[in-house]
Amino acid sequence: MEIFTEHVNGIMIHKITIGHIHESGCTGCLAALMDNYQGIFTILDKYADLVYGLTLVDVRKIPKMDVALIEGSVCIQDKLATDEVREVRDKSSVVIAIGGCACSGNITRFDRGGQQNQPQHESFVPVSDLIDVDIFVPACAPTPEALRNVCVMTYLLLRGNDEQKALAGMYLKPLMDLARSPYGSKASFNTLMQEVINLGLCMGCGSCAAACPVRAITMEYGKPQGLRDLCVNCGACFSQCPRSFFDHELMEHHEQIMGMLKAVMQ
Amino acid sequence: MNVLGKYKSVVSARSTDKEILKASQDGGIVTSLFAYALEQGIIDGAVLAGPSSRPWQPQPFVATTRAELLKARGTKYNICPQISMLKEATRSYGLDKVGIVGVPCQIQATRKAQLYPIGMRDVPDKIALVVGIYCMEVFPYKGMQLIVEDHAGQKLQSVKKMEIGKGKFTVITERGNVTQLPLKVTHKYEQPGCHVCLDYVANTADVSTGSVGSPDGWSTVFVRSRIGEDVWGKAMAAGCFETKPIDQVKPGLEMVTKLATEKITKNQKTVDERAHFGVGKALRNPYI
Amino acid sequence: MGKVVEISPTTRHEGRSKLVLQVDDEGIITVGNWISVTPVRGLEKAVLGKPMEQVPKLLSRVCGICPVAHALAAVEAIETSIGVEIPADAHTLRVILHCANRLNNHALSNIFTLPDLYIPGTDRKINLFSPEEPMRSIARRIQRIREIAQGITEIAGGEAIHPTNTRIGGMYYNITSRAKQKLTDLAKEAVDIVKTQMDFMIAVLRNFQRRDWTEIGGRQIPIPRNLGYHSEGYLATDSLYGTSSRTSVQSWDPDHLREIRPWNFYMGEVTIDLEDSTYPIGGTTAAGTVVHPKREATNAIPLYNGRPVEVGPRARMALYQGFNEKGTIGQQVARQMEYMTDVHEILNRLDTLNTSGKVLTDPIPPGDGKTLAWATTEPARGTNVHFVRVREGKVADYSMIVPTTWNFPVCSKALSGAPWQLAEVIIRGYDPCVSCATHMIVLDPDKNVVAQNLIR
Amino acid sequence: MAAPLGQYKMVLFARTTDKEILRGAQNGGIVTALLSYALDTGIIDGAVVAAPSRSKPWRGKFDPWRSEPIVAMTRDQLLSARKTGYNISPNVMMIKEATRSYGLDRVGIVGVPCQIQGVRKAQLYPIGMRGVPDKIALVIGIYCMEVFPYQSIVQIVEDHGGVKMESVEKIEIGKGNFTVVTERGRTIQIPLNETRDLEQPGCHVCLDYAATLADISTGSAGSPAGWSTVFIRTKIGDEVWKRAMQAGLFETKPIGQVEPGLGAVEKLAVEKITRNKKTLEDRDFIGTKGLRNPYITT
Repeated sequence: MEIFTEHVNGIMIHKITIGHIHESGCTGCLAALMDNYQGIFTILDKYADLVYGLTLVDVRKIPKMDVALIEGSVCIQDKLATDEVREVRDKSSVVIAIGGCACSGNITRFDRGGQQNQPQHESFVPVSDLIDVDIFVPACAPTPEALRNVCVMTYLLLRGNDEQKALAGMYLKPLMDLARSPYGSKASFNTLMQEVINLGLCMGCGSCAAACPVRAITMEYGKPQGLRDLCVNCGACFSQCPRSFFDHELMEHHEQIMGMLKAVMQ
Repeated sequence: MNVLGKYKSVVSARSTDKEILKASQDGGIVTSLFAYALEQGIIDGAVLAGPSSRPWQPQPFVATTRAELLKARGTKYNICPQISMLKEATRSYGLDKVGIVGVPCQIQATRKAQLYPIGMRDVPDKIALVVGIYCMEVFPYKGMQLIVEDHAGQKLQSVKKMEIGKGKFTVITERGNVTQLPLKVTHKYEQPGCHVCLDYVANTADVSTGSVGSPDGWSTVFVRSRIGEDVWGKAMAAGCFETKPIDQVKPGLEMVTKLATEKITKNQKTVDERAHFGVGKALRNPYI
Repeated sequence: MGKVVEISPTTRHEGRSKLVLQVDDEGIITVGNWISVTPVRGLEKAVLGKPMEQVPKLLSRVCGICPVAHALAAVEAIETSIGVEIPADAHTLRVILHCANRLNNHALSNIFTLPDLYIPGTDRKINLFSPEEPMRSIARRIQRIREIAQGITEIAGGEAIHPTNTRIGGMYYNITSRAKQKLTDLAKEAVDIVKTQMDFMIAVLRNFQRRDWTEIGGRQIPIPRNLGYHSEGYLATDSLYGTSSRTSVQSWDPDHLREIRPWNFYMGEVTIDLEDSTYPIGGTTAAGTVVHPKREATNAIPLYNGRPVEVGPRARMALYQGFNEKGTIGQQVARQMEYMTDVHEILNRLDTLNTSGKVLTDPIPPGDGKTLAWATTEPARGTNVHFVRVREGKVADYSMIVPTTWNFPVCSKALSGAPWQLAEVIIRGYDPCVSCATHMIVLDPDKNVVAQNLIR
Repeated sequence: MAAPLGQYKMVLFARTTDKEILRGAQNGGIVTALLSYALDTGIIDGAVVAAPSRSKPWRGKFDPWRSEPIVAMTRDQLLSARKTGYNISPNVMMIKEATRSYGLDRVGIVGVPCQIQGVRKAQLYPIGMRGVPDKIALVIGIYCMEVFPYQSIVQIVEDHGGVKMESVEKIEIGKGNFTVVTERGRTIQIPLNETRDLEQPGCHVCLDYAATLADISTGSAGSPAGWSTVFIRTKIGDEVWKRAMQAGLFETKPIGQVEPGLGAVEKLAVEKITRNKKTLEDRDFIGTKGLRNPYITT
């Protein structure tokens, strides 16, 4: 079974339904998805119908959908928000938390209420604290490529043939494990320390320093130094680190997978 | 377990560029390949390990001219966080076709940045040439300083070249004296992160090169990916390298396989031991 | 007596808001309440006590489509409070970054509003996601403009969404000459595409203006001549970039700023008694629901000289270029005209940029906590004001008045006189960003007036 | 449900005989009188109390209704802390500092039930409270139904009440109303269901109304205007109360005689605990997974 084929024939064009749900985020994640530019048209032409997304379409009630992209953390003092999150879990088969807020709380971890006009809005939790989330796409803002890869692989997981399902499962497994791990929803530079450096896994490659969206990480004598007073808890450093998760067999076929992803987007 | 990874061809090679060969670690493969690629516009810059304010401490930098490339020659054997400059190369440096050289873990990081670009927006498609170098282990700067200044009794500032090979850690100074240490002495200073590494010859690079398996002054070069094959082919056509078939040189591919097997077996054992490091508790294993 | 209808949530803009409208018997809005229902992340409270270097990075994340506006306003306000000057090349990079983000936002606003408009000479609305022509080529052109704008933001700002290159005292990296070449090429390509898009948009807007009805939920709704007219004033602090409390010529006076809470502006408790299930898509709120706008609202109400003021492209063009068209169409036309300003400003600034110049000042004082400084930037949606007091490197006080916060009360006034089905078309004229607008607390207004309820 | 009013040796109505204290007191002046007596007699050498904020200006001025903990070591300081503003004053914050730069050895503290829980935890689990457990000499609790963030108080008084903060004389919560009395004599009553959502969310999981862990706890509930219902709970509380009584510090009335009596206190306690227990249960179904419940139920 050659699952790492580059050519794309045999993908049945049988669209899935996809929705974007905006909780307490800043729409940066939706902007990142839209920053696939022409790729968005390929996805919407061939693979997915956008059935919900207040920012893009006029649908006002959440319909049933195959894949729900949730952006933003959830204010547990806002009944509308908590009800909506439960409704999304109920109505979608795959729930993907996109961006730092939905995955690990991001800047809303610092919120503590006391502000007009609702001083009691003080507690914001990542989505996976309230419902089971299937896949995480961390980082603030998530990258268009990461969102595209996850969307394509999720499509293959749902509609691909056996080989494609196997490949999609392999690719998505670490992001699914992250969604269920004890540290996934609490990711910050701390996680990089506690789950990589303190466990003797860091080899000073610098991936974290490059991935950090607030330049909180510098490399000192070959090891990351994270300014906790700059970190926004987005989880990019931990997830980008090759020693957070790494699948040798998958990565050895990087050329074929990159090729396949490019072909899918033509 | 194919310890050498997938490759399209392997050959013993040496650069034909005298200037590069003057101060290269072995066959001058990396510097020549990048010099050629830069000239031909295959890449418009490369992330390399260049000099820093401290002697023999490398610092990643973005080289966009031949002169800058030459500054990065010679292995430093201590940690150089290459990937920390990978994104910046596409940002304030404005590059669109980025070359990068790295040890196997850094090549793995590069491929992860392409496949899981969690924090690497607009980097995946801008990586144009990935050159890997063999690596048995890497020392933190202070560890390497200790080896050279205490065990080898040399001043870091006066060291001209360092080599690890044939079971020896060799230090050569500017004024020509040579000190050799048994590798056994240096093991405890190795970076712990290296002890879980299961890749000796940069299996996922486009082209990977190292001294092992080839005679002195030559390098054993694996051509692995389509890009690697394409760039290596053009460079060969342009006469950048002279090559010998790998089976006609001593000690040949068996030595590479031997060392690779040795490293991967040793480290796999470490990975397995970590599974029961505590009492009924494991240290987290990043590999799926 | 009229009825009350509620459109919740409103669509095709950033964030979550809703409309509670009192309408007369013909369905014409008499009193419109447009309120934000986005939970209050309370970032102005969250930054209190935090090191000043972190604050711009946190506040950039108030909004994901206009992050540069907040990052720059925060950085400039803090620099004004601690009294530090930044090198000229750093300022040049900031202006380039600012214009690129505006360019992206103007293109985004086209994506939000085009589905309301018609292809000139036809009765077909413009669905940007449909693959047929001419929709697809319009959509490709908009995405190409965004690609260029985000590309420039990425190079000059370090990241397309949430800039990483800005810092207190200037920037982290100056760009290389090659990067400058790349930016120049991108901007040059943008000049023509942007001109085409501007002309196209203005043609479509004028066509909509000449129409006498628009189809909503299967019915033809008459378009009033004075769609979105209001008689409030305008506010703009600069025609392009922004100002601060240390700018020599002051273009506005914060002392005339009054802030009241929604309690004194919006309706009290009302029961919805007009329901329309045909309103696209999914209908309006069920009759019988009891809503309480002034308690549910999460935005607050800034008043300038005691009146709401409109901010945004039209306000800038009116105050600095004598633009005098009123109403929603006038607003949208002014927005399209600003396309040209952004692109040409980028090109001019690139010429003056010295890529080997210093971009960071040194040293950076910690601030004595005495000066309550403010800085404004003028992003796509209007005047964005940040107030700050920094003491010993920590933020002691922080407040923001975000463009859409200014526009919430004005737009509520502008709703009157239009059929309720067009209320969303009017609010889209302001290209609202509601997650931003949910950020405004009263900083130093001991002159706060407990206004009588302005409307009843 | 465990006894809603907790363990106590004695409960009675009381009022201080100290006229100066009584004048500005919230109810019977019990707290201020007890602390100032204890200060004079050396039972304590200082007390953590909630006073009008001096360090946190709001809108450029120090709003007396915004409270902040201070370590009071003189009678005047105690007098400045008489009125309650119903907004959060993090008293336990100062309990360690009292034993450090303030140099106290016998620390008194007054607090709402959650703060008293904090003090007792500091004594039993002094994870970060070195030297504090043995220096706590007198713990006085006050009854509490809920507390508001400061901005909520501003919003209730100025919007719902239509009154400027500067002109408020007294704030009182009781009998279903949030009552604001202005200096020029106007009284405004705002029904509590109108202010419900502006309460501090943390209060909605609190299962203690009458400060059951305090040495002595007091509050207006159940007692006539100008009096307080006082529970004497611990050995220390008993000793201090007896000495104060011998010194003629308080007038008292037995609990049975005066309306509305202990029943009113119990009713409020049961109402609060029941409502908050329900919130705790609801928190298990906010999503499909529950939110963490801090209370250990053996």
